[in-house]
Amino acid sequence: MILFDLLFMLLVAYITGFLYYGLYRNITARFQRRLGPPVWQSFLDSIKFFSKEESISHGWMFYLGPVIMMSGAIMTLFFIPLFHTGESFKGLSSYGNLFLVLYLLVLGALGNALAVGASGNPFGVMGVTRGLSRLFALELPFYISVIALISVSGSADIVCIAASQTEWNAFAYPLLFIAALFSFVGMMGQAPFDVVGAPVEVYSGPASEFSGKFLALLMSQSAIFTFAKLVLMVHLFLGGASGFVELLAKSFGLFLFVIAFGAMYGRFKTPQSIDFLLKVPTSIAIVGLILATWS
Amino acid sequence: MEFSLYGLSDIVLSLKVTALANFFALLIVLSTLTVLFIAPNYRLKRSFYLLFTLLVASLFLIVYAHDYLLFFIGWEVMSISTYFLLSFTLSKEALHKYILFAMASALSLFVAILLLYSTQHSFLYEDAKQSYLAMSDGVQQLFTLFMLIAIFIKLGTIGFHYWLVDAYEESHNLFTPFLSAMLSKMGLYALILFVANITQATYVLAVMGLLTTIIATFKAIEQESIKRLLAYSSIAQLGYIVTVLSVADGMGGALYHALIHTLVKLLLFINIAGVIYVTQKEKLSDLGGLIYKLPQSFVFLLIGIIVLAGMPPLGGFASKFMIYTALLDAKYLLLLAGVMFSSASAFIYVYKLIYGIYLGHPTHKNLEEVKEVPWTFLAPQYLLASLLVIIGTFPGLVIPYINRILGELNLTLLSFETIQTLITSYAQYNGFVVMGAFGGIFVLVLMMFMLLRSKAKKPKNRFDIAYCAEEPNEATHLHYGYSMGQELKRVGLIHLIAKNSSKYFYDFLAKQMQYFSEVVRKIYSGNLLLNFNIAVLFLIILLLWSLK
Amino acid sequence: MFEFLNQPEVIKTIVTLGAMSLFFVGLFGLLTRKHIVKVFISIAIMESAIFLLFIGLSFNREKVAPIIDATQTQVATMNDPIPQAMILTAIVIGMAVLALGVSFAIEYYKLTGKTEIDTMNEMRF
Amino acid sequence: METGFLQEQKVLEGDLNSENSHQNSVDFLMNWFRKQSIFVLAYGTGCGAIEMPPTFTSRYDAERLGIRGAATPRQADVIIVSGYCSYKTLRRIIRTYEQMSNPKYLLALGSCTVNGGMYWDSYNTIKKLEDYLPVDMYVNGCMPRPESILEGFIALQKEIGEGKASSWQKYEENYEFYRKNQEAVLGKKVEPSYEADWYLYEGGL
Amino acid sequence: MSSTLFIALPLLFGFATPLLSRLGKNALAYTSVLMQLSLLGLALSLLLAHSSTTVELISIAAPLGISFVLSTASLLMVLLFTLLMTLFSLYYLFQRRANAYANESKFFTLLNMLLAASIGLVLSSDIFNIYVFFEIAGISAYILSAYSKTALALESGLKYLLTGAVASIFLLFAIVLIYLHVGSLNLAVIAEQFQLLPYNVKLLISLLLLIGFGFKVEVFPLNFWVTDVYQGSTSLVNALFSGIVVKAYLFVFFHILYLFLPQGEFTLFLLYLGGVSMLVAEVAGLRQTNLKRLFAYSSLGQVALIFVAFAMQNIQAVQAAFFIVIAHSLAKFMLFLALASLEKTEQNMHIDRLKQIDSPFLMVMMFLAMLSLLGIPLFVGFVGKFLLLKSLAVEGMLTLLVMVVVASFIEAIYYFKLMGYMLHKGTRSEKVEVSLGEKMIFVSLGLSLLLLGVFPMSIAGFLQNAAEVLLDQTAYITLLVGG
Repeated sequence: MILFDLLFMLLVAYITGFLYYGLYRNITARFQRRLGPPVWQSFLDSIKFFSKEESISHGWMFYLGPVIMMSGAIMTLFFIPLFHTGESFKGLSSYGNLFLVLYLLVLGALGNALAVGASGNPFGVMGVTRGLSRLFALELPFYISVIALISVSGSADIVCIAASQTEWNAFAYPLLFIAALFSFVGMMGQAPFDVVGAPVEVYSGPASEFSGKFLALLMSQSAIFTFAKLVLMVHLFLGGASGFVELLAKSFGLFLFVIAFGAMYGRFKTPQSIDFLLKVPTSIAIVGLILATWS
Repeated sequence: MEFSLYGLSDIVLSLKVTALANFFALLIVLSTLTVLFIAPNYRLKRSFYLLFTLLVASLFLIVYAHDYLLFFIGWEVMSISTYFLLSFTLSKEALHKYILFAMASALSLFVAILLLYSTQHSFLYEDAKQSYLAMSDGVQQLFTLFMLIAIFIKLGTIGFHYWLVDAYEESHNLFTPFLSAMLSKMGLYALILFVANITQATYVLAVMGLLTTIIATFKAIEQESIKRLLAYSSIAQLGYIVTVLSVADGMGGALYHALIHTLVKLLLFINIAGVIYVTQKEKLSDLGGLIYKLPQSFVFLLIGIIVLAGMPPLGGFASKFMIYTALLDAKYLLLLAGVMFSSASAFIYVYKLIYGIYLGHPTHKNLEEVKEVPWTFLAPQYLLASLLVIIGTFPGLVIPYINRILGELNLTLLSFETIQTLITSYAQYNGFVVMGAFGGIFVLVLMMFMLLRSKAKKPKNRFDIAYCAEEPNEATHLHYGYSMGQELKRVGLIHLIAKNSSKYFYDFLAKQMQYFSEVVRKIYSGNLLLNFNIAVLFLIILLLWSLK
Repeated sequence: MFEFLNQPEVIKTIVTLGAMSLFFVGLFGLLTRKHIVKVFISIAIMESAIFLLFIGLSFNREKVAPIIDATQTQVATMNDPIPQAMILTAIVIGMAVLALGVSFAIEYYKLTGKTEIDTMNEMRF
Repeated sequence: METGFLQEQKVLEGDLNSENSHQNSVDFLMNWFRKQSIFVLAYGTGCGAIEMPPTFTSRYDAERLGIRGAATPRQADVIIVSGYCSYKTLRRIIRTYEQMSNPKYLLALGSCTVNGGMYWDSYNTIKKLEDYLPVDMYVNGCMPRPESILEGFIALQKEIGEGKASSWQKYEENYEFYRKNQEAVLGKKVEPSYEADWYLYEGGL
Repeated sequence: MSSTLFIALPLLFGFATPLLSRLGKNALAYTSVLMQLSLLGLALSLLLAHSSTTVELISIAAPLGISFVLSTASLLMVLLFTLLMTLFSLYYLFQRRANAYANESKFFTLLNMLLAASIGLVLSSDIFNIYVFFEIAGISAYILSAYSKTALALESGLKYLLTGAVASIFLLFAIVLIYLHVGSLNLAVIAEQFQLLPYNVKLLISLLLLIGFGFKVEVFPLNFWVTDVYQGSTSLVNALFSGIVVKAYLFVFFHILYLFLPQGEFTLFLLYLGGVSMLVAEVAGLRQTNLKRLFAYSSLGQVALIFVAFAMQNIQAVQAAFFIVIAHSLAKFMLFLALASLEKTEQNMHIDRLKQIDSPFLMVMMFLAMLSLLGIPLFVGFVGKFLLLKSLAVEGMLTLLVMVVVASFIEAIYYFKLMGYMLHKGTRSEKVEVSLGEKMIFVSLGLSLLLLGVFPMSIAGFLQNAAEVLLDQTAYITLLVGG
């Protein structure tokens, strides 16, 4: 039964993720006053890369990198419940907790970073460096918000946090939400925090050495991972979800906001983004935490 | 076992086997055995082993002592034997730095225990609390100050770590694992005794711990020498423990993390020792691309850094989880955020470490000819890595033992159901499921991935990389990431950490001391006339003073 | 005319004042003179001051010399012999020390040509 | 009735979906996917590169056809040789081409790639790209407007869909020929110093 | 009779040296060893047979006489002195540095005078005798200091002599005042009547005694000569100065102090004087590069530590003081002998030369001595320092405790600097040969440091007894006067 659940979750995440990605490209195109590709274009891209005749592998660590990243994404997905009510589609969330999920969020990226290092491509490592440098600043406001939520709801279990919201956390603790959103934009790889894979500057960064099926796997994991992150945010701040419609609506709304945000802003340099994240969102988060837990 | 010392009936000393002592003794045995395993690779003098034995004996004395006098004796003997052990490789300056801090630590411990003795006339741990309470407020603060200085120097808490980094960097590769795994743990043991028996200096520990973790992490990111990097990492890891000891129920997490840190630092330093043994290079900028030459070592370092970074599913996450929930329980939320922040920053140096050594391109010709390290290096790594994996899979395995210690210290026990799970009031974590799920998913994805039609082909040489259509060659600078983190200095807040160093403070202190000495020794000018005058002046002052 | 001088109190005062002024003369010399021989002389003056003080204060005109013979058997009427013995010893010792010091000074002068004690600071700090 | 670029889109898509033959179903499927998704290496080799940005951005929006840029040769399907090609550039083009993974396609712009064009007597440009690398599609014009480039892409997509665009196989089969020509221009110690790996293939992982 | 022997025998031997030196080339060295051994044996036999304090009187007339008191405390000092002298004679025998002391017989005369005077100081119960021994010790020390007749040696001799002369004047002044007011020279009698004197007289006498002895016990503003003397004298002689002479002065000063000097605020003043001396000495030594002078500063610090311990005036602290006396005597003796062994070519060693010297044995021995001086556990130095600090803590003198600890830390700085030089990795050019006999002496000294440190209980009872006796004022008075 649980296997069925997991499989279903994976399927939903895969489809929704690619759908969202298609929509993302489409909507971004509209922002830029162009038509944009069809909604399933990302899916087509990934299948195309899967079907490449050959792909270059720089040894076993390189080979395993995308696999680890994929496993990390799937793990993240499995440890986040789809719905906070009912019995089904909880995944493995009862065996884990929010701290675990916070770490799983970076597990895949780190695994992949090893592969990038093993490839020997300096541009890839440059991208990884940027990513890691940005990572801690990115996480800090998010951590603070999450800690505040855990403390307020009295549990580090995602289901409990989602269920404990009488009104949405986003409205109950707007400052925390705003701070977490900044981080979330960065986690989604959106401008202004998208310096990691900047194609013109660092040759598409960590991905620069991945070809063929490796790239395809990365694309698929990105889709799944995006969905997982959205679900996490929905559970933490948007009152959770008890059905597919609610989940999709909330997550898509969030997604729409993120891409709109990304489409509107230019790109920060690495030190700029760290500086910004350490100053503005972190301050907001700290104020939010104090307001939320002051009693 | 109680007895008196020096034929003085008023000093009662005692050796006692407690669960806490056993815990640390176990770590000592483990460290000693693993370290001795790699010893045959080095040609060491007999005096080295003699001193090492003395050191281990003093560690046991520290651990099993049940009063502060024996503890202090062990502490001093440890410091001195370490001094002579370090003297085999350390430069004069580093050695001097080490011993000055060690002496400062020992002497402030001495003052502290004497203050403790002054009220109840007992050195025993049981009486420590009463002795402390019997002091006046000012003396209490003085006592806490001296005690914490002693402990912080041993732990290398930030501000007191000036000696530690150089000592780690220059110490013998055989001795570094022991230094990091055991000697700093003795500081921890002292801190645990202090917190459990006397008083929990909450704010001091919290602030110092947090500063330590954050500053040391960013300092570690800057380093280019492997051992320096790991030294700062040690400091940061111990900072977590100091932080968690500041809260009421932090002891469990602290002990857990102490165990994990001992294992992982042994693993990492032995691994590094192996790499240095085969390559003779100690700088990240001189290494690189060793992954296919030393595949086993690579895997062990990988396991090590996963644990160090606190990533699930290995043991590192379990201990971090305990620390986090302890802080959460105490509602030290910003502290928790700070700790998690530094934990996230640790990813950078962890990656830098593994990249600089194993990934990327070899920076020297002779790196392409090295062979896998001898089995004597690998065998202890197998042991330690499997221990870490087992603890990661069954994180509840050590809880009963920790509970026994906590029970002995009259602290709240950790909840325990099965060996697979860690349960706290906030959440639970099932290591077995996480490990199983990760393993299962990984294998499934890998299998499906391998079944794909697309051929994975291997480039003929390592220069076949996407490099903006240019053709790199031997002379091209391709090993990039070893200087990772330098750009962080452009961020104002981090620049502040990178720019400042306790070095400046201690240099200033030393300079002032020298000036002072220069002034004072002018008294001994060799001019009798002057000195007779001084003497008579002294007499006159005395007369006036007594006639007042 | 100077009969009052025979009173023991007056004698003791004079001796005390005289010895003390001598002592301070010596002390002054010790503290201000640089020449080694002058320093020795100052020391000798200080010593003599103390000898004078002691002898002067312990000597009693009423009593006789402490020599026990057929006529003198009453110890109570004798002067105390110990101060004199002590001072004799001290004079001998002081003499020896001064002689030794002068011999050192001569040897030192032969080697270095220095006579002032404030320049004898080959060893310092 | 759509107007403007929406109408154009319809026309182009209609052209794309023409039927093809002589492929088994797996190949057909694969080729269909490849046709729908084309990653073009963002590498301006000559003067014609100036026409590429408008092609890919809002005005002409190649992405609606599934055509988008890729930064590295590892991820690209198509490389565009945009106009004249000096020896110096050729060296880079060859390296980049060999780093792309199969299947890969080469699109040549302008007359210079056909016969040297106005550089027919230049001492340092090649005259005929076909001698050095296999070309799937030429787009004429000096320079071709973005419309023409899109036209060329659509034609390429059509060929891919029919399984006809197989220049990469041609390159592998006639490697000695191409190699000889390359060495004739670039010298015996021709870069890339590594050998084309598939040529001495040793097996993958 | 036996306690007189301690003074008579060395004096006898000392004045017989010109005759003995005629007997043969090494006769003097051997007979000296024999003589010292017999003294040591005598002291040991006294220790074994000893039950209570004994008084010995050399009578002149019925009320007058010179009395020696052999108590546990003074026996301890005598034992220490004879032991060190024995080792010194043995070292001299083994080292064979005849050329450094061309006129051996004179040298031995002076040595024995020094020993006799030191023992005399410890044993005398008569304040004028103390003055006489004070001077004898002084004179022999001046000559020993200037013995090699180089410019430095003469300078140090002169300085020593001048300060000694001034000190003796002050002491004599004090004695004169005491006699004028009390009418007796016997310590016990003085002690009985001293408290009855007017305040101003007591004060003046105390200050004069403090100044007189202050020069000799090396407290802060009066210790300026010490470093020069140590630097100018040979290391061999320094070993005796720091091992024996200072200890004798310290002992007698505090003996007198306990007996009749005012208590209370004065004691507190002495304590802080000791603390300040220690700090000043250690700070001044911090940048010293001349080894002998460095050890002199260290001696100043250690002596100040003993001063503090004695000034505490309770049994535990005095016991601690005895421990430190033993520890410091043995360790400094060892260090200076080691320095003498190293100094074969050059008299004034710069610390840089420690990098050149290739003699692992001497290095290890010096490590042992230094660690003991620093008060590292397992060495006897620790026991003394620990007991002292413990009693400071118990008395609540926290400022002083911190002062002592800070001074110890500063001492550690320069001692570990020395060790750093000794552990310096690099080529070592100067090989120093150490003969088997010398090795035996060093090993026995080092072992005694270690053994006493590990098993201090073997002597702790004896020392405690000594401390009790030394502090017990009434017993001393009844013994001498009432008995």
